[in-house]
Amino acid sequence: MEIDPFIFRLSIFVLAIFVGYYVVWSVTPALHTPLMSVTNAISSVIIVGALLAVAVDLLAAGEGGWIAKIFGVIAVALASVNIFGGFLVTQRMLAMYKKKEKK
Amino acid sequence: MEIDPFIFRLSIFVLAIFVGYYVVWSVTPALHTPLMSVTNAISSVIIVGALLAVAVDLLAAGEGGWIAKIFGVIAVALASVNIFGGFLVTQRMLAMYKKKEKK
Amino acid sequence: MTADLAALLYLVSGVLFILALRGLSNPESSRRGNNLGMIGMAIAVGTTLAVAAPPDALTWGLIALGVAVGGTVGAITARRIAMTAMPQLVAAFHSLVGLAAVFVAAAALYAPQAFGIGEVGNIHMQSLIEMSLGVAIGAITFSGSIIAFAKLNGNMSGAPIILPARHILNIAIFGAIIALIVMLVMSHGADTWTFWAITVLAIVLGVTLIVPIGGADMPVVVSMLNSYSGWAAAGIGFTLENSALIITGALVGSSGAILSYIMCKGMNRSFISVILGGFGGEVAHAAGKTETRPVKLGSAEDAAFIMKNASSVIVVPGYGMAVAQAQHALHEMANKLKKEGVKISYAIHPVAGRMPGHMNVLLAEANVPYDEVFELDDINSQFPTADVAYVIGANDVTNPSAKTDPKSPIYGMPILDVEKAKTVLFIKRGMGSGYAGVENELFFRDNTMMLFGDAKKMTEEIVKALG
Amino acid sequence: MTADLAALLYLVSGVLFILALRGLSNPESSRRGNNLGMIGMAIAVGTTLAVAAPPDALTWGLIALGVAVGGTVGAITARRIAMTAMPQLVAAFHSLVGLAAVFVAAAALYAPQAFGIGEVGNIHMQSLIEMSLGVAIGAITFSGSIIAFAKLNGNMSGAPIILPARHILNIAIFGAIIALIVMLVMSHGADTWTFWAITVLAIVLGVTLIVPIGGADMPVVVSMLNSYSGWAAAGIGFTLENSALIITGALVGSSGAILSYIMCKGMNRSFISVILGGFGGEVAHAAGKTETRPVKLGSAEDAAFIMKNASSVIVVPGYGMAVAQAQHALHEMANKLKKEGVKISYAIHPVAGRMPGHMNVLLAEANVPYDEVFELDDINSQFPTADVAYVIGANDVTNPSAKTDPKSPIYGMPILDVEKAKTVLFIKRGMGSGYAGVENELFFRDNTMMLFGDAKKMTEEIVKALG
Ligand SMILES: NC(=O)c1ccc[n+]([C@@H]2O[C@H](COP(=O)([O-])OP(=O)(O)OC[C@H]3O[C@@H](n4cnc5c(N)ncnc54)[C@H](OP(=O)(O)O)[C@@H]3O)[C@@H](O)[C@H]2O)c1
Ligand SMILES: NC(=O)c1ccc[n+]([C@@H]2O[C@H](COP(=O)([O-])OP(=O)(O)OC[C@H]3O[C@@H](n4cnc5c(N)ncnc54)[C@H](OP(=O)(O)O)[C@@H]3O)[C@@H](O)[C@H]2O)c1
Repeated sequence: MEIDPFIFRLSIFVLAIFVGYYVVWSVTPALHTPLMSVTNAISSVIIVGALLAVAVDLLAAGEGGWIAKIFGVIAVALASVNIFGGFLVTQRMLAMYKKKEKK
Repeated sequence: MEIDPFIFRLSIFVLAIFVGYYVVWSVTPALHTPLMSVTNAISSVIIVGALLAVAVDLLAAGEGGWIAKIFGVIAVALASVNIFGGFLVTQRMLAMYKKKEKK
Repeated sequence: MTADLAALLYLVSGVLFILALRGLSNPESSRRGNNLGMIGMAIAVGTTLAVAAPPDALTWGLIALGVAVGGTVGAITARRIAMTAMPQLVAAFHSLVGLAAVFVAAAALYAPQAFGIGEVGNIHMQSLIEMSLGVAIGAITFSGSIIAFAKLNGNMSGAPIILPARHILNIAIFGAIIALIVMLVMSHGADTWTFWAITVLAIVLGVTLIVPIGGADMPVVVSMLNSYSGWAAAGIGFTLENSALIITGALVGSSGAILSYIMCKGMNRSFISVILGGFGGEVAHAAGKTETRPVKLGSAEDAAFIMKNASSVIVVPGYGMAVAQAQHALHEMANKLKKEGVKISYAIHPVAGRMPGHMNVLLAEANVPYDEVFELDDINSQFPTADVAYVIGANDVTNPSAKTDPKSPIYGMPILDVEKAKTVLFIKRGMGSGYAGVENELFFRDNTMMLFGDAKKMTEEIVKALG
Repeated sequence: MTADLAALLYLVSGVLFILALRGLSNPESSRRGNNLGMIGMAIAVGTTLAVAAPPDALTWGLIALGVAVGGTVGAITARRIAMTAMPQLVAAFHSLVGLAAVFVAAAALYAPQAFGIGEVGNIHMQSLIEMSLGVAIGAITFSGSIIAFAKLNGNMSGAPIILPARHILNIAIFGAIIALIVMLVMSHGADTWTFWAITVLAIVLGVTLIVPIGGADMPVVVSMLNSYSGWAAAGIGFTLENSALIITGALVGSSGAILSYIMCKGMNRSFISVILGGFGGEVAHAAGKTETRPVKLGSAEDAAFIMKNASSVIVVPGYGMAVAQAQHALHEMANKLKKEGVKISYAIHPVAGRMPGHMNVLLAEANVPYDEVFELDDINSQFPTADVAYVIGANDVTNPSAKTDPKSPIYGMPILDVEKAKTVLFIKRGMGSGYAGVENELFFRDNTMMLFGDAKKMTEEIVKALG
C-alpha cells in the first residue's frame, strides 16, 4: 500500500497549523514585537528555494539555466537581508528585556 | 528523490506531540476527570489493528490465520468495551456540567 | 478504497481526536468535542473496514459479535458506574487497552501478511522491534492497571507491599525482557515462544512495579500508565503505518504525562521519581499520634446558625466529601442558604480528592452550576472577605504547614487560605489526618469550629437545622 | 547526503523554528529561542547546500556574493534601526520576502529540473498551480508591504486614498489573475508571458488593495500580509516537497493571523472585514471640533509635587510616548521617584501604541525591568488604590466612553481604569484626540490635571523639578 507523499505533507501542514496556533497564542503580549520580527526572519527559509535555483546545472538546464541562476542569486540576497536583519534585530530587542536587579 | 515514509510518520509523530502538549494544557482543570476518560476512549483506536487481524485472509495466511482471527476478535471486543464505555461515561459526565440558570 | 484516501481519512480522524480534547478547554464546548471524538472513532473503524474488507460472512459475524459483546459491556458499565468510582473505572478500562494491544501484537506475529509487515517467520526487523516494545508496554499497562484497580476498588489492601530486593528484581526482569526482544528480532519472528515469554515477564513486571506503591498514590500510577500506553499505541501506529494511531498515541501520551505532572506538582513530589516508578511506600502515615490540645467543638445547629447569619460562605470540598457522597446534601444546603441571601462559592484545590478534577465532577453531578466553582488562583484572594469557610472532608489542601514548615512533607504545595475567613467550619469524622499524614494546625485555631461526623450526615443535619 | 537524511534535517529545522517561537512565552527563555531559530536556519541552509550541492566554483561564488551583500545590508540595518521604527522595518523586510518568493517561482519556471517538478514547457500541473498561487501572493505581499512601509515611514501621506470604483477594480484584477493562472497551467508552463502578467497584476493589486487604508491601520495590514506570506511559503513548500518550509509557513501564517486578530479585538473592529481587505478609509478623525469646557491645567512643578508625595504611581504610556521618544526620560523620572519611596508600575494596554507589544519594547529599551510592567488584566484592579495615574501620550486606551457610550467607535474595547486613581495626569501636546478620533471625557474630570507639551520635554522638566 504505497501512500502518496502529498498526503503526508498535508498531514504535516495540518498539524503544524495546530502547533502554530497554540505556540503563538502562548507568546506573552510583552514580546509581540519581537514575535513579528522573528517570524519575519524564519519566513526567509524561502532561501532554500533560492539555493536550489542557484545550484541549477547549466548543462542540463539549457537556456533557462542562466535565468534561473540569476534570479536565484537575487533571491538569495533578498532572503539573506531578512535572515540576518530579522534575527539580529530580534536579538537586539530581546537583549533589552531585563529583570529588576536584585540589590 | 524518494523519501522513506518513515520520515514522514516521524514528522507527524513529533508534531502531534507538540499538539498534544498544548491541547492538553489548555484543558480546564475542572474537566480533568472527563479528560482521563476521553483519552481512554480514543486510545482504543487500537481497534484498527484488531480489525486488520480479524480480516486476515485464511487462504493466504496459512495456519497462523485462525490464531490471528481469534486474537483479533478478542481484541475487537476489548477495544469495544473501551470505545463505548469511554465515550458514554464521558458524555454522561459532561452532561452534568451546567451553568447557573438565568432567572 | 485507495490507500491514499484511507490515509486521508485516518488523518481526519486524528484531527477529530485533537478537536475532542480541544473541546475540553471549557464545559460549553466539551460536549461537542466528545461527539467529534466519537465521529473520529467511527471514521477510523469505517475506513479500516473499507480498506481491509472482511473477506467473508463469518468474519463480518465475528466482528459484529466482538463489537456487540464489548459494546454492551462498555455501555452498561458507563451507565451504571457511580461518579465516585471514576478512578477505578479508568484503571479498569486501561487494563483492557493494554490487553488489546497484546492481542493485536500477537495476531501480527502469527499473520504478518494481514498487516503488510512480512511473512510468518520472516517479519521486518523494524516492525518486530516496534511490535515487541508495543507488547511489553501493553502487558505492563494491563497488569499494572489491574493492581491499581484492585487497590482503588478496595479488592486489595491499599498498603504498600514491599517485596524483598524489589529494585534488583525489577532490573533483572527488565534485562530479561530486553534479551528476549533481541532473540525475537534475531529469529525474524520465528521463535514465537520468546514473544509469549516477553508477555509473561512484562505482566509480572507490571505487578512488581506497582504493588509497592500505596493505594492513595494510585491515581498518579493510572495516569502514568495512561501515558505509557499512549506511547505504545504510537509504536503500533508506526508498525501499522497508521496516522490516526500515531496522532492518538501522542495525544494520550502527553495527556497522561501532563496529568501526572500536575498531580505531582500539586503534591510537591518529584515528577522524575514517579516516571521511573521507584516511588511510594515511604508515605508517612503518622496518624496514630494522640493530640491533647483542645479544639472547639460545634454541632449542626451551631453551624446552621453561623452560616444563616453570614453574608458569604466558601465551600472547600475534599476527599472526605467524595467518600461520604455528600455532594447532593451539600447542594441542598447551599440552596437553603442562598434563599437566606447568603452568597455561596466553591473553592477547588488542584489536588483535592484523589484524581484531577475529582471535586468538579462530583459537584457537577449534584447540579452545582460550574460558574460558582472556582480554582485556587481565582478564589484564594476571597477568603479574607468571606464570613465562613465550610471545609468538608478536606484536610491537606488547607494545611498552612505547607507554607510555614519546611520540614513538612507537603511543604511548598499551594494551599487554600481558609484560615483567613472569619470562621472556619471543619466537617470530618474525627482528628484523623489526610492523605499526607500530617497534623493540621488549623484545628486548634480560635476561629475554627470542628464538626465531627460523616460529611453527608452532618450536612443533612445542618440542612434540617436551617429549617 | 541522502534524501531521507535531508528530510530529517528539514524536520529538525522546522522543530527548531517552533521552539524559537515557544521561547517567546517569556523574556527569560526568549533569547535562547532566538538562538535556536538561527540554528534552525543554518541547518536548513546547510542541508540544502549538501543535498543540491552547487556544481562549480562560480555557483559557490554567486551564493557567497548573495549572502554577503544581503547579510551585510541586513546586519547593518538591524544594528542601526531605532526601536520606534520597528513597524516600518517589519514592513520593509516583509516586502523582501515577497519579492524573493517571486524570484524563486520565476526560477522554477525557467529551470524546473532544478526543483524536480518537470521540464521547461512541461511542468507538473499541481506544481504550476502551487507556483502561481505562490507568485501571486508573493507579489501582493511585496507591493502591499512597500505601501505600508511608505505610509508608516512618512514617505507617503497616511491619509486613505480612495480610488474610484475600487472594489470593482480589485475584483477585475483578481479575475484577470485567476484567468492568467488557468492559461499558465493549461500551457504546462510554456507561456512564460502569463507568469509575468500575473506578477505585474498582483503587484498592482497589492497597491490598489492597500492605498485606501489609513496610515494608522497599517500595522494590521502588515500583520495580515505576514499571514498571507506564511501561507504562500507553505505553498512553495509543497512544490519543493520541503517540510521546513511547510512547517514555517504554518507558523508564520498563524502568527500573522493571531496578531491581526488581537489588534482587531483590541480596537473592537471585525476580523473578517480586515482579512477581506475591504476596510479602512472611514476612520472618523473628528479632531477639528473645538471644545469649550474648561480643563484643569498644570505645570511640571505641580506634577513633580503631586508625585513626590504619592505612595504609588501607575504610568500609562501610549503612542505619544513613542512619537516623542520619551521612554528614557520616563525611566529617569521613575528612578527619581523610587528614591523618594514612591512605588512605580507601568500599565500596558494590549493595543497601546501602533503595534502589538510596542510599549513593552520601548520600555525595555530604556532599561525598565519587565517585572514592573503589567498587562491590563493584571493591573486594572490596582488603579483604585493608586495615588497617581501618569498618562503619557496615551488617549484612546483610557477613554471611558468605550464602556459607557454604545455609539462610540471604540465601544466595547477594554479600557485602563485610570480615572479611578486619586489624581490623573495627562501628558500630551494639546486637546488633540487619538487614533480613533474620539473626544476623551476624562480631560474634563475634577481629578484630572492636563500637562500640555511634548511628552519627552515635559517629563524632563518634571525630572528637573524633582531635583
Ligand atoms: N486530586 C488528585 O489528583 C490527587 C492524587 C493523588 C493524591 N492526592 C492527595 O490527596 C490529598 C487531597 O487532599 P484533601 O484535602 O482533598 O483530602 P485529605 O487531605 O486526604 O483529607 C481528607 C479528610 O477527609 C476526612 N474524611 C474521610 N472520610 C470522611 C467522611 N466520610 N466524612 C467526613 N470526613 C471524612 C478525613 O478525616 P477523618 O478521618 O477525621 O474523617 C481526612 O482528613 C492531597 O494530599 C493530595 O496530594 C490527590
Ligand atoms: N497597538 C496596536 O497594535 C495598534 C494597531 C493599530 C491601531 N492601534 C490604535 O492605536 C490607539 C492606541 O492608543 P493610545 O492611547 O496608545 O494612543 P492614541 O489614542 O492614538 O493617543 C495618542 C495621544 O498621544 C498624543 N501625542 C502625540 N504626540 C505626542 C507627543 N510628541 N508628546 C505628547 N503627546 C503626544 C496625542 O495627543 P496630542 O495630539 O494632544 O498630543 C494623542 O492623543 C488605539 O486606538 C488603538 O486601537 C493600535
